[in-house]
Amino acid sequence: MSLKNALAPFGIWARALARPYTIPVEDIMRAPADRYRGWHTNDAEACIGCGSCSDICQNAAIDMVVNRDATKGDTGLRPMVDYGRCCWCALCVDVCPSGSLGLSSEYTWVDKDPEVFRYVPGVDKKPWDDDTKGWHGGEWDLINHDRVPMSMLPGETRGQTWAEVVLGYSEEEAQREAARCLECGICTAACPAHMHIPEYIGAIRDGNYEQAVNLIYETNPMPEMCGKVCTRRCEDVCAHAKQGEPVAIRWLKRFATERFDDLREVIKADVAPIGVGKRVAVIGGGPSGITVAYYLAIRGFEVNLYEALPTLGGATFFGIPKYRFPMPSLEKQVDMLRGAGVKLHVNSPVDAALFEELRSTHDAVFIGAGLMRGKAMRVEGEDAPGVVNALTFLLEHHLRNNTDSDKVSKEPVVLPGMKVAVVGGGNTAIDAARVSLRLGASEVVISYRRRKEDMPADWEEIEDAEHENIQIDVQAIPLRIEQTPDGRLDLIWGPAEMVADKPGARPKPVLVEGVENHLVVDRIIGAIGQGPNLRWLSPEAQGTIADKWGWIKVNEDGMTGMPGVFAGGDLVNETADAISAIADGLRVVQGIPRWLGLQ
Amino acid sequence: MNEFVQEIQARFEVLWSNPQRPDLMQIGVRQVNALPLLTWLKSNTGYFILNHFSAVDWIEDGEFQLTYLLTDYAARRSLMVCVRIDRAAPTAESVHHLWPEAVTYEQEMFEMFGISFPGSPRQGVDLLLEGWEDIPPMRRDFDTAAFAEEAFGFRPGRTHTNPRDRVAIAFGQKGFLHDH
Amino acid sequence: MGVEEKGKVPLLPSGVPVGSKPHATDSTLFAQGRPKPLSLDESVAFIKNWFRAQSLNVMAYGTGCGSIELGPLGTSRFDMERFGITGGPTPRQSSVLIISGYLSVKTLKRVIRSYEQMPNPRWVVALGSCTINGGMYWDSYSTIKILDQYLPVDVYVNGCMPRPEALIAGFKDLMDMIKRGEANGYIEYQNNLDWYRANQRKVIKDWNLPEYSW
Amino acid sequence: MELLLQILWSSIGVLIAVAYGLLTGGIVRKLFARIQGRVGPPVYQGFIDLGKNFFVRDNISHGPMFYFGPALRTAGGVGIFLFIPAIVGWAPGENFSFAGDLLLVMYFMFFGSLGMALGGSAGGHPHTPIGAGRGLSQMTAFEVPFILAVIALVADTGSFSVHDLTLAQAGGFLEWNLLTHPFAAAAAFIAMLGMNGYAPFNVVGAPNEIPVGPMTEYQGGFIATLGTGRAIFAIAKMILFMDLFLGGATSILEAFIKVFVIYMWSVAVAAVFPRYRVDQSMRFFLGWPALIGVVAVLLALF
Repeated sequence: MSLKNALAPFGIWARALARPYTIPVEDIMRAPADRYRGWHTNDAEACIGCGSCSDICQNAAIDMVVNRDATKGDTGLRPMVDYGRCCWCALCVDVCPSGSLGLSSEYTWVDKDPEVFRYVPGVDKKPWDDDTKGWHGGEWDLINHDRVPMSMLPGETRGQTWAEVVLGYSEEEAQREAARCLECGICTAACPAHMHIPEYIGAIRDGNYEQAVNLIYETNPMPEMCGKVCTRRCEDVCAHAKQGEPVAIRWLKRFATERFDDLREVIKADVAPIGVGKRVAVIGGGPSGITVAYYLAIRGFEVNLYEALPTLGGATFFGIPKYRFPMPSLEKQVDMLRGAGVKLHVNSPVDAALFEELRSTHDAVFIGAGLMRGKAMRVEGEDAPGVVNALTFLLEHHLRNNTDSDKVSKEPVVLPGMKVAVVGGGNTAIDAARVSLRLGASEVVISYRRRKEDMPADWEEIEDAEHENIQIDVQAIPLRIEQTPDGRLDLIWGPAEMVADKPGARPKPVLVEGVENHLVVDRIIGAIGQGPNLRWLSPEAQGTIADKWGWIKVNEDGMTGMPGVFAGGDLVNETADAISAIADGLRVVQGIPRWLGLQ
Repeated sequence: MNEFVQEIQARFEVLWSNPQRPDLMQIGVRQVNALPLLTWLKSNTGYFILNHFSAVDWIEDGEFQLTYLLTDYAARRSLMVCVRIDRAAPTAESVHHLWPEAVTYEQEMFEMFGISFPGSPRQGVDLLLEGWEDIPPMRRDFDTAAFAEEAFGFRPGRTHTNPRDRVAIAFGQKGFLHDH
Repeated sequence: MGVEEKGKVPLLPSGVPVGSKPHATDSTLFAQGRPKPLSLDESVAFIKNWFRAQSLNVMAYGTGCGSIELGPLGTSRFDMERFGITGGPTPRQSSVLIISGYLSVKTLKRVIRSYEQMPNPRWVVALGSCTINGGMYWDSYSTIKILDQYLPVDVYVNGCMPRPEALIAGFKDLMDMIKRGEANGYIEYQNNLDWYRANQRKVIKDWNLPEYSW
Repeated sequence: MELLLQILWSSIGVLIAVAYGLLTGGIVRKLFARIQGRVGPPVYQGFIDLGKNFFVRDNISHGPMFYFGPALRTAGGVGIFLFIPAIVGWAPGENFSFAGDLLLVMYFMFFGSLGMALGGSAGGHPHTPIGAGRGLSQMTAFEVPFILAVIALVADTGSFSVHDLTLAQAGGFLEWNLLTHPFAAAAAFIAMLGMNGYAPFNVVGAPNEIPVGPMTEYQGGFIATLGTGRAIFAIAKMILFMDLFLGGATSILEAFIKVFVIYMWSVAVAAVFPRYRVDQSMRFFLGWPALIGVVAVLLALF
């Protein structure tokens, strides 16, 4: 040991005069790193209460607690975090489909009471609620926002064929898509029939298709129809829809039902035969009528179903083009009715006398006659030859092509080479346009009063129409129709500008005066809505069950003002879609036994 | 590694072999052959280090698997010797005379799986679980969460509502194919 | 489950229930317009508590992962010694026991023994989620879930694990509580010893601790 | 009457020594902290710790012997202080110095450690005998150079009285034994490092390996008593060194300064060197320091 070695360490005494490294007391609560994961924050208004955070938590730290009323698109639950469990892994943030959950950068919480470390972020006010630092996700997500793409016929070729446009999922695709489901059940609130959506998607994911269709049949006797053409409000509220694409609930239902050629072997009903000896007459073979007939038949009721057209299906038969909903699919569902023992009377329009007879011979009568009257466009020259209503057009077309009915005109309304204009923006307008195209129309134009984003038709339908080279003229208000000297029709329209008259309401189209545009076509199809038509009933009966416009009012059991007469479907609800009609039917399925005192 | 397995096969019956990595081979042997094989490996080959010794519960087969991980540090290769033993009466021969460090593994396995190694010095002496009365906790038929709740309890005052149930109740979800 | 409610309300030596503040924060005092002077007992208690709070000896016993956060407290950056907090090398000379996270049943046995060897007044600081409701180890067969069933906890510092800064905040709170005479877990422990013992014996199956180890 | 007055003065001296010891301890902690880049505790932290230990409610005893440790330790410190002159030539500071006091003081130095060994062992803690054994071993080792240094001084001066030894250096700082007996001073000051129990000779109370050695079972009031004893012991030792080598003090201020400076020697070393094991420290004290002591004795004798 040299002297230098012994003395050198004393040099460290110089440190005694240097500034200490210690953080001063006043700065001790340092701000952490920007992405430090501290206490939870939640935007309680954006949160939808899907419970994904609770499901993924490995420590079972998150409870869903009742915070507000459940609405469509919000379960009314909000996550409550137990900090006696949390380990700040932020899986809950990364999996949050609404992106509302986050972690602030606050990290200090000291208390003598162990019960306080539990709160509902965003609801129980905390000092760190507005902290923008911390971890708020967004850089990556644990959930898959993109749905498995659906394969379709290419747009340029399908205009020449009646083949189904949508090709359907393969098994692998369906399971992959089903695996995206978060199983929160928010969709069931938006579905009018409140179907068991997460359950059957789970069954599809597990490859248990038989269970899946059984779950579907719990509340829907026309799942293949719904799987193809449902308005699918469920997908609008899907938790995935907040930040990405919703789960393809419709395509999954279609996939499950298409797995089986004959569902009669698969569906296992297990209900008490409470209706043995009771007779129910169903007027109208649309979705609501089929629903009532099927579920009452499996309960032992003797059901007579009267349909004016040669085939069942109602609006789903004559309103929906077969490239969307082919006849075999419809036949499959009708077979289920036959299997359940429903007596089908097709080509049997009901008139006032038969109605009275049905009332006297049956314990209950259900009216699901639908909206059979197309609304007029109310423009000058509407009664010119070549101007047809979309409903008439589609009905005539479907009867001609899919039945042996003789109630058809000599030649189709739209002939090859014609130029067709469709007035309207709903699904019916799109259907009429696409059918016209397939009938050989050289050019099809859709003319709509508002903007494209205001169109009530499905955005998928609009896209499909555009892919098929259908022209869409928007903000076009029809003024009058004139006949040109060469026998064609001139649709004169004026441009509209959108005026928002009150906040929140959708803007109204207002005609720009003085400008007139001409659209010269061979056929004009008006598709601006449908209305009820109860003229087949006696005036007294009409007055008892319906208001002066023909809409039927029913009570919570689906019963009209006339005892024993129930109603449902488009005549009753204004949404005018198949799933609402099915929901009406389900209401009556409960209402009739209750009215008959069978429960 | 395959030649080495052939060499073992020449002496002992190798039930199966499974190369996991270029430097890691897994072989399965019968229980009667286990101790002779390990003794031979320890004394006659480079695999004289017992790196790890553990058990796997194959509850479906009614067996435990004992896994001896031996390493040849000179050759930088490892050999996993797997032995299946009966789950109903789990007993295996102790290797503490070959590797003193095996005592702790054997003590732990007795405690966590209930596998007994007769002759192992600290057999039955508590290592981690003092006064354990239930079935050994690493067995797969032991329900940890249920045990934790029963034995320790969780802080009361928490309620959870399943979102699906809440929606179903709020909107009156029903089924019409079955009577519920 | 099945732990019965604590029986009587623990009392301070002066007969005041635990949790009630013994000095001038009572609103009735201010109703008279000025704070009431402290009585002799209260003054002595205040002085005692001030000394106790300004000199804390932390028992050197890391029970879980959180003890890794205790280390930095002694380093130059955080320097807990400037607050009068030092390490207590033996339970006899320690006044603060830090339960740093999960506590296995085996460790609990040692912790109880150590805690009971600490002279009164003594305080328990619980770190992390595990001490509150099991935390990450909520479904573990070998760790306790609710610490206050077995030991009286004076201060919880939440986090998994809490940063050293949070721990300092916890110490500050503990010191304030001691000065106010509110950190009375040790009195609660003595007054409810039977309750604590029953809980401890429930999880420690091979109970071989002395009945009286302080 | 004069005796009673002396007792009064000495009692006040003891109190001042305790206070000064605690303050010095606080300063030392602060210095150590600053060297480590920390702020460190306030300098009055020693008083707070003492008060806090007195206010611990429970004092667990392990029988009558258990009281001996703190009692003997404190008695040793007080004893040293009382029997050497703190301030030479000023009656209140002369204490009870008498002709053979150096021998008594040397005995008192052993006294504390012995008491700790006895009392601590009564606690029954297994760490106690380990710590006590280490402490006594190290003590026997550092006593060798220290005693050799003292023998050298005594041989040169011809008196066992600290008072006389101090007076012999009275003619200014050039007369100090530090300069006149450099070998003895060197041996003694190296021995002091072990005596003070700072690094590198702090394995006795090593808090990391064997919690605080002999004091493992002591708590509360015992620790407070021990702390008092340690404070006065440290000061008393420094006064002894001051008297032996730095010519004593003639005023309180001088005493304070000299004591502090001597204390700093130990601190200066402690702050920068790591710890010796007990066998290493024994080997160290019985090596060069002992040899220097022998040289000092030889120089004094011939």
